[in-house]
This record gives sequence, C-alpha cells and structure tokens, in this order.
Amino acid sequence: MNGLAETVAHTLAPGLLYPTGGAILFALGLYGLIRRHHLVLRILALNIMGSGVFMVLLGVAARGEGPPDPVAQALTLTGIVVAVSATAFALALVVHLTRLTGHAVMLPGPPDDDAPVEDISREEHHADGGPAESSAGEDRSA
Amino acid sequence: MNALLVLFDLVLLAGIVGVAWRCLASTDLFRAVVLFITFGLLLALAWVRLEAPDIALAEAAIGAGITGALLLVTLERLRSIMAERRSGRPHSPPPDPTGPHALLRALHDPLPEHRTFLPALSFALVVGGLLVTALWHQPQSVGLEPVVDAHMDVSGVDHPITAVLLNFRAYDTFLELAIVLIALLGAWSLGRHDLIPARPAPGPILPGTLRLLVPVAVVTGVYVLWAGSHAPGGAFQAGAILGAAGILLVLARPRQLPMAPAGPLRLGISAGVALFLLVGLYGLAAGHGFLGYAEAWAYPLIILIEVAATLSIALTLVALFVAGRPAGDDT
Amino acid sequence: MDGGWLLLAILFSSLGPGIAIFFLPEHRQGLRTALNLGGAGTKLALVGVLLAGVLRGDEYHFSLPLMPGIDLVLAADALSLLFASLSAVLWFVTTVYAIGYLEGSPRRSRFFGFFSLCVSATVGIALSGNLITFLIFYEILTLATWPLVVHRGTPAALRAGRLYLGYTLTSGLVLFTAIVWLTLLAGAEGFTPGGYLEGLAETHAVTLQVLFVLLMVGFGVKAALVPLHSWLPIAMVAPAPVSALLHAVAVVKAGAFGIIRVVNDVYGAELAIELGLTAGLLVIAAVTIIYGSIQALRTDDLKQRLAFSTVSQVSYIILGVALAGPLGVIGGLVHLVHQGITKITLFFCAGNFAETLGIHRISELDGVGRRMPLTMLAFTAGALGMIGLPPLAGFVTKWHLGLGALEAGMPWILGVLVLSSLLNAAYFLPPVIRGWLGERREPWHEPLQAHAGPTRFETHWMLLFPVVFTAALGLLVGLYAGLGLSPLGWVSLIVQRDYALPEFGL
Amino acid sequence: MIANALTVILILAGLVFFAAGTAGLLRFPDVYSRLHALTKADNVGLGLVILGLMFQAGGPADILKLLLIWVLVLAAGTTAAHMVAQRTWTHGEFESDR
Amino acid sequence: MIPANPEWLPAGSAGLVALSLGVAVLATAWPRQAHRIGLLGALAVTAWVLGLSATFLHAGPDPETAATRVALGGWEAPLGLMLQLDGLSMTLLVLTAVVALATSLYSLGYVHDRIERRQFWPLWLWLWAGLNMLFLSGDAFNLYITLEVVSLSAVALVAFTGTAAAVSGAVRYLLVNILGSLSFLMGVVLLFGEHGVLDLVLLEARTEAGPTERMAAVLMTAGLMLKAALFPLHVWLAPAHGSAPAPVSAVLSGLVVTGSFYLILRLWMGVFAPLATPAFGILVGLLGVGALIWGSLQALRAGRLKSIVAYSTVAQFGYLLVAFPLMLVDPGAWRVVVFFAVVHALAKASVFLAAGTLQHAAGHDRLAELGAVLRARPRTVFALGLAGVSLMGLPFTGGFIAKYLLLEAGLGTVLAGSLIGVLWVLAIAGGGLLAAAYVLRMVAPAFHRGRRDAGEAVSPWMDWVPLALATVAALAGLAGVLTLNTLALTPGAP
Repeated sequence: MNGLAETVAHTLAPGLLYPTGGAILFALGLYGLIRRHHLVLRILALNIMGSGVFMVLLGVAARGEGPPDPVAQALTLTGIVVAVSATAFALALVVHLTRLTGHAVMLPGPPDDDAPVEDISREEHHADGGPAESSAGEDRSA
Repeated sequence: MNALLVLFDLVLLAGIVGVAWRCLASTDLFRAVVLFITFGLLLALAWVRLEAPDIALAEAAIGAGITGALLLVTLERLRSIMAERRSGRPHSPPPDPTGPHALLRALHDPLPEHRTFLPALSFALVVGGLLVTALWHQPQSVGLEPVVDAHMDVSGVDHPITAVLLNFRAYDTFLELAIVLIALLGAWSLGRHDLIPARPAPGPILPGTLRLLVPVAVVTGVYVLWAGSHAPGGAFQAGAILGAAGILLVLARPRQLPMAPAGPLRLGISAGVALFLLVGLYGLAAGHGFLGYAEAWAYPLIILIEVAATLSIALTLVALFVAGRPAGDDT
Repeated sequence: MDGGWLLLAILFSSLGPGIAIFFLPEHRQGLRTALNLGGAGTKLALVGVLLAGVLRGDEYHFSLPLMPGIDLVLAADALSLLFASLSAVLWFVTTVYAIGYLEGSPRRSRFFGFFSLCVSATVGIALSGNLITFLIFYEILTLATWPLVVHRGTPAALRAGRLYLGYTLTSGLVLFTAIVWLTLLAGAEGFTPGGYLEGLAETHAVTLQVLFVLLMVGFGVKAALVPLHSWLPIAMVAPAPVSALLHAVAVVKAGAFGIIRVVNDVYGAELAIELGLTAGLLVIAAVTIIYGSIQALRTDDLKQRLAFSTVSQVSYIILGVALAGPLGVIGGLVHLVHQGITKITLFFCAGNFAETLGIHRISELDGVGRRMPLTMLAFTAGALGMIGLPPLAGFVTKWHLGLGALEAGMPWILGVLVLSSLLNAAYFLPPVIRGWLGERREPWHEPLQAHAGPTRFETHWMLLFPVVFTAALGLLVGLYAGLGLSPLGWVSLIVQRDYALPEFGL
Repeated sequence: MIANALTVILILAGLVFFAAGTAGLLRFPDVYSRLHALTKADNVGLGLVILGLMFQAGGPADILKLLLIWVLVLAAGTTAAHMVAQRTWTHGEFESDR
Repeated sequence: MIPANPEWLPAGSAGLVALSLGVAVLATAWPRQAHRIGLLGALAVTAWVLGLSATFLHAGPDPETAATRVALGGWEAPLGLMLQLDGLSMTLLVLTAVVALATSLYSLGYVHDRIERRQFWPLWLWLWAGLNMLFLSGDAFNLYITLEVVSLSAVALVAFTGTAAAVSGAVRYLLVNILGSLSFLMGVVLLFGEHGVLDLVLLEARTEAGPTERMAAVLMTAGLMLKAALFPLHVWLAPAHGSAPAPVSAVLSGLVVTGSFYLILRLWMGVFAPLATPAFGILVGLLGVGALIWGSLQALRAGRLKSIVAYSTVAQFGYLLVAFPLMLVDPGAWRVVVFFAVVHALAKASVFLAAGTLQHAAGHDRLAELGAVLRARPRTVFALGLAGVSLMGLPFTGGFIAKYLLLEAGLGTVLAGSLIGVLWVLAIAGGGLLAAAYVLRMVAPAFHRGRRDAGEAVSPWMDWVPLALATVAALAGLAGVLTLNTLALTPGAP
C-alpha cells in the first residue's frame, strides 16, 4: 500500500508529470501533422510538437532537489527562437504557395512531370516584382 | 500544499493538452490560431511552474505573442489572396458579405482526411507510448547545474542562463541569431513585400494608445535586456518585446510602412551576428578561443553583443511580419 | 617503376589525342587528321621501342595504388606485347580507313574521340598487369565502344547499342563480382605464367570452379561465345571501321584475351585441367565454332556473314587455350593475330563494297571483281586465309590446333576443325566466286562518286590502302610464319616461357 | 496573516469577476454585448487580483510594477475592444460568432 | 614551404568556422557585392580547407594526434561546446569545399540577374557555412542548431525560382525538415535527460543499451533519415531537388543529404554503437535494397531530366543503407561507405550542374524534347556521361573504386558465412545496371539522329564547371587510398 502511494507520488512529481505531458504533446502534434492537410494547421502541429520537446526538456531539468538545470533552460530558449524563425519562414512560404496555386494544401504524391520549371538563369525571368505578377501563377487545383 | 500543486499541475497539463487538441481538431483556421495563442500562454504558465521564468517570458513574448501575430497576419493574407482569386480582379477590395471565414473554410483540405485516422492514431500512440516508457525509466541525472554554478564567478554575469547563452554556449546563441536572420533572408528571397491586408483603423484610439504603449515597450525592452545579466530576461525577450512594438507600429499604419532605407536596414538586421562574430574573432586572436572573452571583459562584451542582438532581433521580427523584402532592397 | 613511363606513354599516345579531338570543332579537319595519324604513328613507334626492349629482356612495370593493397598495374610481358602490337598496327590502318570512310559525314570529332578512347582501352587491356587493371580497361572499352556502335543514330543503331550495353554491362558486373571475389581469396596478384591459385586448389576447389564459370560468362559475352553472342551480329549496323575494330582488334579480342589471361596466367593450365575447367570450355568453343559457321551460311548480308564468321573464328582462340597444351596454346594465340589481320581485311573490303558501290548483300556481288579488282583480290586472300588454305595464316592456326588436340589426346577436336573448315569454305567461297565469275548486267550505281566525284583508283585511296596493306600482311604472316619475329615465332616464345619448355621445333 | 487573508479574499473576488466576464463572453448574443461583459468584468477582476497581490509585494518597486501592469492591460484591453467593435461595425460580425 | 604544424589545427578549425560565417555575414550585410564577396569567400574557404587538410594529414598517422577537439570560448565540455575535427569530418569538409567551390563558380553564370544575385548569394553562403559547422560540430544540441541553419537556408534556396512546383517542393521540404529536426531534438533531450551531457564524446562514454538510448536512437535516426531522404522516408526529395535551381539541387543532393547521412553514421559509430544488432542491420539493409529498386524505377519512369537525377539520389543512397549490415560484419567498412558518399556527392553534383546547363539552354528539362540541345552540346553531355559513369560504378571513376570496395565488403560478408550477404552482393552489383539504364536515358538522345539546336547561349561558367567537376568525380578514384587513410584518422572508429 505504502509502495503504491510512493509510486503515485513519484509519478506525480513535476519531474515526471511534465515530461509525460511533453510526450503527449509530441504525439498529439504528430497525429495532427498526419491528419490535417492544411499547411497552417500542419505548422501549428509542428509547433505543438516542438512545445512537447521543450516541456520534456524543462521537466527533466526540474527533476531533483536543487535549482533546475540552467543549460536545459538556455537550450529551450534557443529552441523557441529557432521555432519562431522556422514558423515565420514557413508561413511566408505558405502565403507564397497560396498565391501561386490557390490553396494552402500540400500537393500529394511525386512532382508532376509536366509542370513547367522556370529557370532563373534565363533572360526572360526576372525578380518577382510583387503581387501583381506573382498572382498570375498557374493554377494547379487538385 | 503538495497535493494542491499536483492538482494544479494536472489541471494545467490537461488544459494544455486539451487546448492543443482543440486547436488541431478545429475546422476553423481562425479558431485554431486563437487556440494556439492560448496554448502558448498556458505553456508560459507551465514554464513558471517548472521554475523557468526566462522561458516563460520568452514563450509569452515570442511563442505566443510574435508567433500569434505572424499566424494572424498569415490568415489575413490567405483570405485576401483567396478573395482576389475569387473576384478575378487583382487588388480589388475583398468582398465581405459572407465574412472572412467562409473563404478560409474554402481553403480547406480537398483530401480525404478520414483515411488517415487509424494510421495516424496508432502511429502517434506508439511514438507517445514509447516516449513515456523511456522517460519513466530514466534515472535522475545530475545535469550541468553544478558545473555551471562552479563557473558563474568567471562568466562575467550573475544570471546562470545568460551565462550559458552568451558565454559557455555562445556558439549556439550565435547560430540562433543566424537562424533568425536566415529565416528573414528566406522570406525576402520570395519576393517583395505586399501590403499588409489590414485597413488602417480610423479614429484616434489606436494611435493614441500606441503613443503610450510603444515608449513603455521600449523601456520594458531595455529593462529586460539590462536585467538579463542578473535576473530573468535577456536579448531574445527584449528583442521580442521591441519587435512586438514594431509590429504594432506597422499595424497602425499598414499603408505606409515605416521601414528604414535598404542599406541601414541590412546593416541593422545583420548587426547582431556581425558584432558577435567580431567579438568572437577577437577572442580567437587574443587566445581565448573563438567566441571567448577575457574574464575582465566578459561583462561589457556580453552587454555589447546583447544590445546589438536585441536590435537585430526586433528589426528582423518586424521584417518577418511584413514578410517580403522592402522595395528599397532592390535598388 | 622501371620504364613505366613508356607504358604510360603508349596509353596516352591515343588517349591524349582522343580527348583533344573530342573538344575539337567539327570543321578543324586537318588538325583532327593530324592528331589521329600522329597518335597512331606515335603509338606504333612506342610499341616498337617496347618490343625491342622486351626482346632485350628489359622489364617494364608501372603501378599506382588505387585502394589499400590494390594497385593499378601496367606491365609488359610477351603476351601483352603480342596484343599491343596487333592493336597498334591495326589501329593505324583502321584510322586511315576511318578517315577515308567518314569523309564529309557529320559528328566526326565525337567519332574519332571515342575511337581513340577505344584503342587506348584496348592497349590498356593488353598492358594490364593484374585482373583489376584488366577489368578497368575492359569496362572502359565497353563504354567507349557504345557511342561508336550507335554512331549513325538510327533507331536500328540505337537498338543495337542498347543490346550491346545490356549484354556487356551485365557480363561486366558478373566479371566484376568474380574478380572482387577472387581478389578477396587470393589477393591482388599480378598475372603470373602458370597461374597463382595453386595454393587454393585444395581448400577452395568448388569456389574456384564457380569463379571460373563466372569469369567465363564475363569474358564470354565480348568473346561472343554461344549462347552469349547475339549482340554481335546486331551490332553490325555500326560504320564499317567500327565493325572492323570491334571484330578484329578491340571488343571481341578483349574477351578472348581475357580468357587467355585467366586460363594461362591466373589459374594456370595445370590447375585448370585439374579442376576440369578446360573440358567445359572446349565443348563450348567447339559448339560456338560450328554454330557460328552454320549461322553464317544462312545469311545473305555480307557483314552479317562476316559477323557470324567472327563468332566462329574467335572460338578457335578459345579452343586453343582450352586445349591447355603448348601446341594448342600456340594455335590459339597465333590465331589472335591471324584472325585479327584477316578479319579486318574482310571488313574493310565489305565496307569498300558498301561505300563505293552500295553493295550489302552477297547476291549483289556478281562481277564486282572487274569493277574493284584490288579489293576483290584482298577479299579473296582474306577468305582463303580464313578457310585455312596452306600456306596462308588460317592454315598455320588450324595446324597447330590439330597438333594440340592430338597432344591433349582429344582427336574429336580434329573432326570439329575439319567440319568447320568445310563450312568456312561453304560460306566464304560463294562471294569470292560471285565476285570473280559472276556477270553484272546493269551499270553500277556509284554512291561514292556521286557525292565525292571520281576517284583515281577503284575507290578512295584511303579506303584502298588499308585493304591492300592488311591483305598483304595476312599473306606475309602465313608465308613467313617460320621467322622468329612472325606472330608464330613470337607466340612460340611466349609459350616456351609459360610452359618452361626447352627450345622446340615444329 | 491579515495580509494573506486579504490577498485571498481579493483574489477570490477578482476570480468571480473573471468568471462573470467569461460567462458573458460565452452566453451573450452578439459581439458588442460580449465585449461589454468581457472588458468590464476583466478589468475589475484583474484590478482586484493585482490589489490582492500588492499585499504580498516586497516593496514599493514591486507595487509600482503591479500597478503598471494593470494600467497597461487597461490600455491594451480598451484599445483591443475598441478595434473589435469598430471592425464589427464596418464589416459585420465574424461568422463563427453566430 | 612552411612545414605544417599540428598545433595549428585547433585555430584552423575554429578559423574555418569563423571564416565561412564571416563571408556569409558580409554578404548578408552588403548584398550589392554579394557575388563578389561570394567568389572571393569561396576561394578563401576552399584554400583554408585544403590547408587545414594538409596540416591534418601531416599530423597523422596517429589518429589521436591528428584528431582535434576545440573548446569554443575556452570552455571544455561538458560546460562548453566542442568543435571536433577528425578524419571523417576532414574528408567531408574537403568534399564540401570542392563541390561548393564548383557550385559557386557555376552560380556566377547561373544567377545573373542583378536582383536575384543579391538574394541568392547570402543564402548560399549561409548554407555552406552551415555545412562546415555541421561537420565540425561535436555537441548534440549544437548539431540540431547547425542542422536548422542548413535546412532553413536550403529550403529558401529550393523556393528560389518562385514557381508553384518549386514553392510546393520547398514547403514540403521545410515541413519534413522541421519534423526531422524535432525528432532529432527529442532524442537529444532524452539523452540529455539521462546522462546530463551534450558532448558527443562524453555521451559515448556514458551510453549503454538502455530504453533511453533505444528511444533516442529511434527518434534521432528516423529524424535524420527523413532529412537524408533515406528510403522509405524519401518522398519529399524529388519534388524539392527536382524543382530547385540547378546549383542548389547540386548542393542539396551532393552535400545536404550527405550531411544528414554523416550524422547518422557518426551517431551509430559512437553514441549508439552498443545498440547495433545484426537484426537491425538486416532491416536497414532491406530498406536499402528497396531504395535501390524503387528509386531506380522512378528514375526510369520520370519524364524530366532533373527528376531522374533526383530519384537517382534516392537509389544511390540505398547503397549506403545496404552497407549497414556490412559494417556489422566488418566494422572497417564504414570508411568505404563514406568514400562512396563522397564519390556520389561529386558525381551527383556534376550531373545536376550539367542538367542545369541543358535546362537553361533548352528552357525546360523535359527529356522527350531535349534531344536537339543534347546533340548540340557535346561538352555538357560528356560531363553528364562522365559523372553518370561514376554513378554506375564503372571504371575509371571514383564510383568504380567505391563500388569495388563495397562489393569487397559484401563478398566478405558472404565468405564470413552470412546467407543474406548474397542479397547485398546482388543489390550492390545489380544497382549499377539500373543506374546504367537511367543514365543512358539521359545521354542517349544525344546520339539520336535529328535536329541540333544549341538553344539559349550559356555562360562559360555553366559550360565548363560541370565538366570540370565531372572530371574531378572521375579522378576521385585516384584519391581512394588518400581518402581511406584520412578516414582512418578518426579516433575510436574501427
């Protein structure tokens, strides 16, 4: 009986509880990533996975008696900044893709062999002049 | 006391997981994004509970705040693109009788999501289960806390996290700054920036509030930066706060972006990495190793790097919000 | 590294010009011709120097580490010189012929580039000092030949190219695997007269047998052993100089040369007999000889007939090697040279007929002897040589093969030889008879004159000279077989060294 | 001890306001009334919570910081509510609100 | 001639990082001169790497004296971060320098638009710096950061053409990369949680075959396999590599993918070494066979030149997987694997560059309509063919030597009595035939009869660089002994 109580207490300590929560978030994000096709949702799913990783890291760092591990916290801080950078870039890409194709969904399957490939080394191609030009991209609705 | 805390932990975790679940299960993008911001705020609470106030600060400012702003402006951009395509007339004002969300819903998945249910569920369960098993079997490790503690007196700062970030593992931090910069370079390479799809808010309320809030934000940012050497805070949190202020300014005048001219802007966004690198090279030349400091110089150098980094991060975050490269960059 | 530079120089005398030609603009015809002939001449001279050196007893050796424990080795022994000189002489002739043959046709830079590459690979094969080096040049040869086979770019040519690559690359992989395996077992030894595998015979007999089969499959495709021969007749779509090269000098010979190397210098005749490997090879060679001849009889296309004749004739070489006795080996090795000279003559002639008069079939040959007497004379000499009429080259071969068969105690081989000679006569005499005795009713249509104007001789001199030269060479090697420097004399020298025999007469 | 009791009481009172605001957000029929419920209740709720926390503060600096937080939230909340209302006024209600 | 001094190695390694970062930062801050900075920087970094490698080799042949660990900022592990220079990283740094220099020169001709140049060069220089840092990193978390530097800049470059296909490929590539990074990071967190250190050497000393290591191995390997496009996690590769600008495809297929593979190898040779079991090896080997067959078949079916090359990467990486079971039998085989990866990188980069030249000339890369340009550009076709021969593993190229050594290892397995070794041998030998088939598909139209049309003029860089790199790939066979000896200077590795 005493042993059971100890196990429960051990399990409910933040050093184990939060890592478990992190693992659940990681799995949840993975589930969402597979299930949802909208790219914004996929990006959210990846962010949730990332938060799961950070939760495991911080939870693990908070185990034990003393103050939490500052290295783990520093790593998490770095990780959060990396995550926001990647998210910002991903969102910019999604907007660009939507402008070109008309939807923010990843096209399934291998690349279309007939899809024209623009070649930036040729004369006729010039730097993207802005929305007016790019909105004329071809439509590849599924 | 302990039981209460456990209860708090359980409720908080349940809330976090629940919000994450609702966010991912949402059929409405706007709702998902709002739930995600909530998720970030709850996470910040969890970080406080895990004795990580620095991370909580960063999560609230960066994870929830900046990410939230980026997500919302993305939704708005998607909406306006869809509206343009619908109307077939570029740059026409979006038709709005049905409200923004019908269109967003139209963006939705043409693919049969139901087919992925079982594989996704089993896969996630297996991964999660294995992870939990591994975590529960982990012995308690000492970690690096004692090592960091033993070196605090030679680190030049009093706050262990700042010591790790800017001294012991300065290389990581340098690369982190680089990643922020690369994300911006990537976004800029996609094309020039659009108009931000927000209409200027009429009336004096917003400008008036901003006149109050922006100075406060600047002061707060500087304070957080300065505090970082001995207490929770530092360049990233400060940069995020200043960046948020910048985003507010951008939003207040979406039609005339208060962007700096190209040359100074480029210098500004790369100032953090450039200065960091110079200091690192100095360390290499002076025999302290690449990215190393002489003990006596550690504090001023760290502060110098942090100031530059804060400015660069703030500027970069605003630029990421605007997304495309400024027109001046091409001339 | 003694004298290794000479070996390298021999390799690069064709490789260098080849690469230079490749990047030459199409219209730089004079420079291209100069490079071609210069390369061929240099190579000939260098091989001469090498020959003199080897006769003096000098050692030539070059090695370059490729992998730990495995070197790229070039070495000159008597056997390699036999093949190298054959290639050098015939390359020179073929180059002259090809320049004449391709005059005015497009994409000559590419053609001659790969042509030179091809010969470099062949000489590399000749000079290889171990199996891995051999494999390297063997595969380069495969690749360098493909552009020549598909040179015309017609669908038929491309089909032939695909088939050629399919066969040779697959067999190359088999060979590759076998050689790696062998090297794992026995180390990266150099070719040793008498073989270097005796030590393994006790413990790894079955492995060695399996490896031998794999090696024979690997070489057999290029040597066109039945049933691996079908690419060869189809590859006849290539231009005539290419066919000549393929059949007489490079590809087919490379396969045969590989088999010689394996039997003589890797396994060694004794071990090969002991393991029962030669018997199988003999049977296959015999079957190929007969089968090739029968197939040659059945076709009316001149080049096809020559191709099947090659299938048949190359197996004489294999047969000789598989007899694994001194006399048999002499017969096989000497046929390497004899068949090369004779067959190249025949292909040149066929090319001349096609190029000058547009004749591709035997049934069209009636009366050609009167229009093109020199070419027809050369063709006759070659055909009689192939049949084995004494004292021509083919006879020398068959004589030694027969002696070798008796020496090995296998008289049934004699039957094979007789039968094949009859078949040879049956498919080579009709074109000769038609050419001299047939009557041509309608006038010749002259595609060559049509586009290049009248020629001083019966055809372009660059087409005629090689034919006459090789035909004369073919006669000479038969007539003066007894001389020390004739192929036969040279081969006897090789065999004496290999089998450590005292001086012996015939 | 008294300070602690006051803290508890004030925070609980603040929570009541928060709960009321949230109930309003969930139950009221349109954007304007929801804003009405939310902003007022939350402003007062937060004020009460901050007041309660002041009793726990270590010194005047902390008290000032807490006050500053309240003022900032007031300003931000007001502006946000204003903008939501303004947007609703010009563009109609969000579909998901109905 | 100054004698090389082993004491220069620490400063040399840190200096390499600093130099490549400095070039990238300078180009970012001064985009108008980015291409000039890039060119000078490329030359400087390449020279630096070559000098470093000479010093490194000079410090041999004892791996312990040649291999160098540099404490950044003067902080030794576990507190600080360590750079790690050994035979493995040195080899890959040299490879990176060669391919990157070629790509830089090629890009001078390829990216000629004044404005695009400014966007391209900083990203490319960051990518190069990221690769250099990845190969030098000796810290688990720092590896995650360098991986992110590499992936973000790589994704940005994939999207560079701005077409729907490219951006779609880039989005997919980015999501996959983030997922891979997160999976990797979760593994790092698990290891850190159990052992409390991040330094690879210290981790290696502390790990045993426990549940943490197992889970971390699964997560990190899966994440890296995703990034390295190892079968069956390869689906993102062809859309991304096939739609990117040619120099970017070259770097992605040649270096970026190799970088992830390098990490897998490094982890399994060090931290996860206790976990490697024969059953695991066979599983990986079977995946490799699958990759070989599937990738080759896709390459045989694809209609676009660059798609063929991209699928060929999937197939060729199958060899690397097939080599895993061989390494369990003969631990020394890892050097062969690395040599194969090096040779593949050289060949694949030159094929992509050549394909880029053809695409530029023709304005598209649909194989069916490319004949006229192929016929008119023998130099480029020659480069394509030469590098293709290396991919097939035929002599006299680096590919042949690599294939030889692989086959040797495979047959060694068979001789050691492993029945499934026969399958590995068949796969290694047969893969060459499949490669020959798809290389032939690319080259054969040049030999068809038909119209010749050189198409759009190309800059001399685009004309000659593919050929030069293909020659290097072919001659890499001569560097076999040198490479294997360099790799032997890796302490702790068999």
